[in-house]
Amino acid sequence: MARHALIVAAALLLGACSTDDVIVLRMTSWQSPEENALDLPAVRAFERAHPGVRVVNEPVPNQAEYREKVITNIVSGAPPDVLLLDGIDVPAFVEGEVLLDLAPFVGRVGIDLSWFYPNVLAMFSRGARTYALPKGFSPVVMYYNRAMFDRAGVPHPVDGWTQEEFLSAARALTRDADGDGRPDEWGAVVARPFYAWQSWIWSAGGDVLTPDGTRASGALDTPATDSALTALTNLVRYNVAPRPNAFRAVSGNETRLFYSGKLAMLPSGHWLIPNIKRQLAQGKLRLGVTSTPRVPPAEPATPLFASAWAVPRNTAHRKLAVELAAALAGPEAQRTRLEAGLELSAIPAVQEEFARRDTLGLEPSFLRQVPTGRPPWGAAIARYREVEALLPEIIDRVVISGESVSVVTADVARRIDAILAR
Amino acid sequence: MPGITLDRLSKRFDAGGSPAVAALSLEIPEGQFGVLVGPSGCGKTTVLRMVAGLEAPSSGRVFIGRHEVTELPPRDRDIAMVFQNYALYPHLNVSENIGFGLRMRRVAAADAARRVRMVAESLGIGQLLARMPAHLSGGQRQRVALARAIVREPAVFLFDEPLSNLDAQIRAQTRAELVRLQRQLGTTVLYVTHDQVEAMTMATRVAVMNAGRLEQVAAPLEVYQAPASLFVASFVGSPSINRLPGRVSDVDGTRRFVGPLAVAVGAPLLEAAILGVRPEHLVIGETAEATKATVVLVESLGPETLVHVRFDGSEEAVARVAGAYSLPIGAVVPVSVDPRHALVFDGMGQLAWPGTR
Amino acid sequence: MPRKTAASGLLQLGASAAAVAFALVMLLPFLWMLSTSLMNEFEVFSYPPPLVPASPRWQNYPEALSAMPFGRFFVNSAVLALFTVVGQVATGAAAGYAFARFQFAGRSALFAGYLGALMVPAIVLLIPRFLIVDALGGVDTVAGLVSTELVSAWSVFMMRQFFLALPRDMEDAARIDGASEWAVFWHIALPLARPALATLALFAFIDAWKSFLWPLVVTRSMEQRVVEVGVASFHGLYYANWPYQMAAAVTALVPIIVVFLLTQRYFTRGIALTGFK
Amino acid sequence: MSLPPIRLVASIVAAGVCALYAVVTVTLGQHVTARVAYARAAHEALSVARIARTGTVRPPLTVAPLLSMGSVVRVRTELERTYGRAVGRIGVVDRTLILGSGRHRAVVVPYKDADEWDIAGAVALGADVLRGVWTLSLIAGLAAMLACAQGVLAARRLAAGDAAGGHLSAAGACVALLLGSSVVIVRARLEILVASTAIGAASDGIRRLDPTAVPLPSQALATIGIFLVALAAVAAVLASVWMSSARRGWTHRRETWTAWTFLAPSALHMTVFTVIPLLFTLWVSFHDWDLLRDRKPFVGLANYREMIADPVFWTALKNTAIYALYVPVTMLLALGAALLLNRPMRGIRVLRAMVFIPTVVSFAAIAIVWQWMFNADYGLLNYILRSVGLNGVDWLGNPSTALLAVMIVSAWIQIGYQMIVYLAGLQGIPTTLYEAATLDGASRWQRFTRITVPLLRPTSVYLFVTGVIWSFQVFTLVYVMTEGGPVHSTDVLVYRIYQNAWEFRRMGYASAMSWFLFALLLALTITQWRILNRRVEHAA
Repeated sequence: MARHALIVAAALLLGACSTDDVIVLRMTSWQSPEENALDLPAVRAFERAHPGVRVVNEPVPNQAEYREKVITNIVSGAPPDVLLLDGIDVPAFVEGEVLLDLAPFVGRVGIDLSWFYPNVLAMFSRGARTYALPKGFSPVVMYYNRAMFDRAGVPHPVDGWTQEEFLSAARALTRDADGDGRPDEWGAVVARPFYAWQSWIWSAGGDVLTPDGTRASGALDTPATDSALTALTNLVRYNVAPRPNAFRAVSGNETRLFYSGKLAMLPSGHWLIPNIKRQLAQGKLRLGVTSTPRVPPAEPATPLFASAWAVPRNTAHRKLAVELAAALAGPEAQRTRLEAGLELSAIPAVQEEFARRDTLGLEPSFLRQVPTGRPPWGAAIARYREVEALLPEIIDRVVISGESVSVVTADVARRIDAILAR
Repeated sequence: MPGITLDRLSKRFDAGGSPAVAALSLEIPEGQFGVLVGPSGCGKTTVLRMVAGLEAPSSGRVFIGRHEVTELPPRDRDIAMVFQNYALYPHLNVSENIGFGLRMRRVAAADAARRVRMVAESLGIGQLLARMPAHLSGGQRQRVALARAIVREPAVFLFDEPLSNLDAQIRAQTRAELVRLQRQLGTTVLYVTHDQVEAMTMATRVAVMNAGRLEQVAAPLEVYQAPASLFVASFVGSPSINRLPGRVSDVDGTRRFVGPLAVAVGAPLLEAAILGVRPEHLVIGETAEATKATVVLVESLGPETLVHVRFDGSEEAVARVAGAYSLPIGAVVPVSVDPRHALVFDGMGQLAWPGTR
Repeated sequence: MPRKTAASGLLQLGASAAAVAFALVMLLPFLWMLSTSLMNEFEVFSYPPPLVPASPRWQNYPEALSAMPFGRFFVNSAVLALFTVVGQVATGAAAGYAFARFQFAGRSALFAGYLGALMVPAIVLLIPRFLIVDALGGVDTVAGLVSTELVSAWSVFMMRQFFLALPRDMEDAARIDGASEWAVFWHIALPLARPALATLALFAFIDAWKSFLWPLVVTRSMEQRVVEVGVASFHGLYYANWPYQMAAAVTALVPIIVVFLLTQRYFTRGIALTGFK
Repeated sequence: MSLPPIRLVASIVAAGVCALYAVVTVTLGQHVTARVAYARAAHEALSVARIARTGTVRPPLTVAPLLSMGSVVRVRTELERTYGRAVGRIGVVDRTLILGSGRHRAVVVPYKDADEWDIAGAVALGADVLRGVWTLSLIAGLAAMLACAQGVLAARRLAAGDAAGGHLSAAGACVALLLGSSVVIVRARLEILVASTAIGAASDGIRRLDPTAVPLPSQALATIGIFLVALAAVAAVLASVWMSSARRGWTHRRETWTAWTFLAPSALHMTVFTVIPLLFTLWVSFHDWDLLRDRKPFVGLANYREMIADPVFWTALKNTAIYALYVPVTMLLALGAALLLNRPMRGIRVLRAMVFIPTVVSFAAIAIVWQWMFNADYGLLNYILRSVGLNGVDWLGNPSTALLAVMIVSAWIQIGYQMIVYLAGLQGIPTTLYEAATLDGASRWQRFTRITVPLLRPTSVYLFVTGVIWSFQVFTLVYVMTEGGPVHSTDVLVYRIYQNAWEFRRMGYASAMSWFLFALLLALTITQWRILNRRVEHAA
């Protein structure tokens, strides 16, 4: 009896191998349909190269819901085979031992890690291990409206300009067009989300955390950071930036003001472009890109926000999954993705070639910002989301509640220390 | 046709509160028209609902015929009930309303339809079968409710104040009709009402309830003539019985009630007693034991006249006098009691003379 | 009486005017939505915002709806809604009736338990629920999608309150008429509760139609997605196509409005209840 | 008399319940046994892999040894031959893992090829049948059978009026059921222990063999099973107590029975999809769990302590309480709307639909639209304020008005919903009451206060209680509109919970806050309930 049972078992096992069952690979990402469509050629090519394999694409539009979905899947022990990983999630995923180290395998699927920007790849690597293959990234830069500058007779900013120059430009660009006593064209803006002002702090020689990433006091409450924050929040006090409000950034006023030519300068990433690509191409909007203004002797520095394709350690199809991740992060796929204008390619060769073809004049400027890029704290510290959630409070309390910068930063630093010490 | 027997039936709604019905025993023999009468809130509807099985008794037993049904659900008790507000199913038409019980009992559709039609015709609502209850008058609804009860040919009918929602004229007419119907079907009836007129006119057996207890069970006339208690005496009859406080003592060797009125009685000696006299037994006119009283009000009803008088001790009484009778207000008249109809109640309100049964 | 009629007529007119005004105020944000759905992608970024599009861009609708398999999404949502409505109406009515009508052992404790179920934020139940559905093999299936939605404590509570307000005499009459408890429920209580059932069905439908996170988490492939997820898809992390999103959102409203208009006659025309105490 | 049928039904039901319990127990026992076998196989496979890597053993690459019970086998060549598909198929087959049937079963654990690149083979292990844990399963089954018999006996005796005998048998049944349950629980614990040893070894560095490459048979299923069994035991205890209570009559028992049949579907569903998850959440609240790790270290009350010490938590609680104030206001508006729209009037259906639309618009669209309504310079609200001579307000830029703004949107959403409930409630009021009141000379206002308001009380109670509960759970709106800002002025409790659970991946802390919210709402609702009911009594 026992033998018979096992013969049946073996037959099941081996017989299954020879049937025409399709292997299903699941990939997931946070991508709008437009973005997701750009990955499809690479996916289709992969499917053609692997008959019998079907890739089920599970894009989730928003990053919040994406997180919920992926984590739920991981908890239940069945994560997707390939997933898109944000730089900010790397520490937690690595510490949670969720991801497969791709370094031993990439060579066999035709990927050379030296292709990638080292400072981008570094975010997804720990020592010799590489946990994900970058698909693209963006520095935070200062966009400016060329038309507004020209109209106000202000010279266009150049890379490496200072916060003083920035302030005087902002003063010159702010005006009350309809004469109601309130400005309706603004020179600058103070955004609450931290990603928009991290480079401002860095470029002034300040930071939110100490270099080892264990404390905020000693970084957030230093004179350099304080004066950078004072200069930032003073933009509202000097009436060259509109008062910030709490509406979520993605649909916030700043973007609308900037798109409508009512705001001359806006710190943001490459992701600003897709919404206005047509207007740029038609010349309805003339933009320039430059570095975040600095406070000498500090040099401009900007965070690089990147995402990458990763493979969970417990995928049932390790080889196929790595091959798919490689296909999605390969030069061909990155070239296609660039058309969306969402980000820079993580492969310098691809990005430089694209910049040469660029007709809007923006891409070379972006390329110039890359060497000033640093991994954001999120790529290094698992608790960074909690830290970042506290930081808009600084803007709120200084600008809206009128507290002094040093008091607020000291308080916030204390709370961040508590979080990091936990 | 079985009768109804209640054996020490009690109902207590709150664990700590006073019982709504207390150890009530009652028997309605087979084929009788039993009326449970009492003021509102006395527990009579609760009794009816316990008989119906809609309310579970806290203790005691209910028998229909020789079967104990205390634990049976309503549908197994072979009863029908007419509710005070008729409780017609608003979403079913008249025919479906009447036939609902048959449908629940899985009577064949054709048979059911025939019976519904027959009952409806006999109650004169045959032309209403397709109507919805909302489009019926009060009297028509009442008939539909009746038809719904009759059509099932139950062993027992239960009525919960079925006439109280009708206007006076239809009420009198329906009263007679119900009695006729009951005599014709021979079904045992338990009928609950607060209206003593209904009780007196319809019942073959009247049970008077007060505060959850049974005061008296008897034939209607007996209840009237020999009420077991002051409560029954007061509850039955209109105008109500005259109640005159006094005492029973021996005066000159004869046992007498002494109060506003004096009358010879056979009651035991009582320090506190109440003389109960029906208005028609209060005599206005000179007799041997007449007492003077002042006329305070005269109500002429045509065939009879009600004379309200006040005694010295400010007690009042009503006398019923046949025919038209004219007296000026304030006139002083002699008043006496027919000793054959004098009732004496003790301090607890129990009949002391001429003797309870 | 002509004076009284005139006064009451005036009152009626005033009430009607108030009703119209109120409805319009409530509708304002929606009108803005409608207007946005007809703008071109750049118009929505204008500051100050235009109230109406310079020229209505009707093709937003076909373009938005063909950007994703919306036909498929609508079918999925309809299936989810159908199961949800049937499940919640059936279980809600039965349980609500039991709580309103029966005196039974453990009633108050159980009711407290049902009420308690309302008090747990659904977001923390996501993982355990997903684990259970996964263990039962329900991930990425219709069964798994609808399983958690079949019963809702809200509907039980709502039906209980409705039944409490209904007179019991008809039910007693039916019991006397020989109906079993289930027959009383089915033939008498349910028909009388039709306004409540219609309301419950409407709410269950809306709940199902608007549900977002659970369908997103428990389904995998694009083919299993529901309308609400489709609508949200136009609002990516970086790229928001608001006219498309508004067009999809407006379209997604249509079935709900239809269901609303269909069920309205039930919850706005009560059954004429006879013989109330 | 019809007592015999009742007795029969009671017997059948009791037998059914107990038989079901027996089946569940035994099935669960088998399932658990299988998991233990898997864990053991994984463990053994580890040692094989260790040997294979050091090259000391070169097992034959044939199928034959696979067929010998209890031996460990590699089937590398066969799998290599059909490489790509085999890999996929193993994944699927191994999800079920238990091969064979009845007493005869084997467990297959996959392992990686020499480059850790892909699944290259499998280790098969025959399970020891009728030994070890199997005997426990047998005990559970026997206990269940015993419970079954005793339960039937108890039911019969009670039905026959022998309360004492019924008590005795019921107690026996309870003991048997509890015995069965505890056996299952003990077994489950044991099995989890063994499984975790195996997995622990794997993550210790022997990456070649990776039992986690294919997930274990669901641990969740075992958990559910345990809960179900525990629940069955509790239910059995309750049922026995109930059946043996001679205090109440059969009428009461029948009513209880009927009520439970009405409630069973929803109660069962609630148990599986709400109670069990809730208990899971309670368990998590005493642990530290970042979702990505398997480890969930026990931290005792630390999460609760942190919650109490966190000032932002109290701010969020305060905001939540203030936010809930919008409920009564909305109810008044909704009642007004319902009364206005409960009249025959041309186009009334469309008007109702117009009021109702906000309830059904998706949150994403709501957020975008209201952003403009609240815009300080061009928003409609400020336009209205200015047109009546007031100053405009920077609704979302000002901590003192931001919460009010969220409340306004909530009211806008909820009015349509509450109006519908009120409309349905109004239908329950018989027109005859109004007619009677009109005849009695009651004015319009009197009819409203004396008839409409009291008779709508159950509806209002429903709306108020659920409204407050709902308002304490608000989160999506805050999330899409303000993310809690500015300066935490719109930070509410469930947003804190959400953020901690999903953004910060602190499920333990989030669960602790959830349980706090749960307890708070429960207390609040009970208080409301008492007050509302007292008022009902006064009114009556």
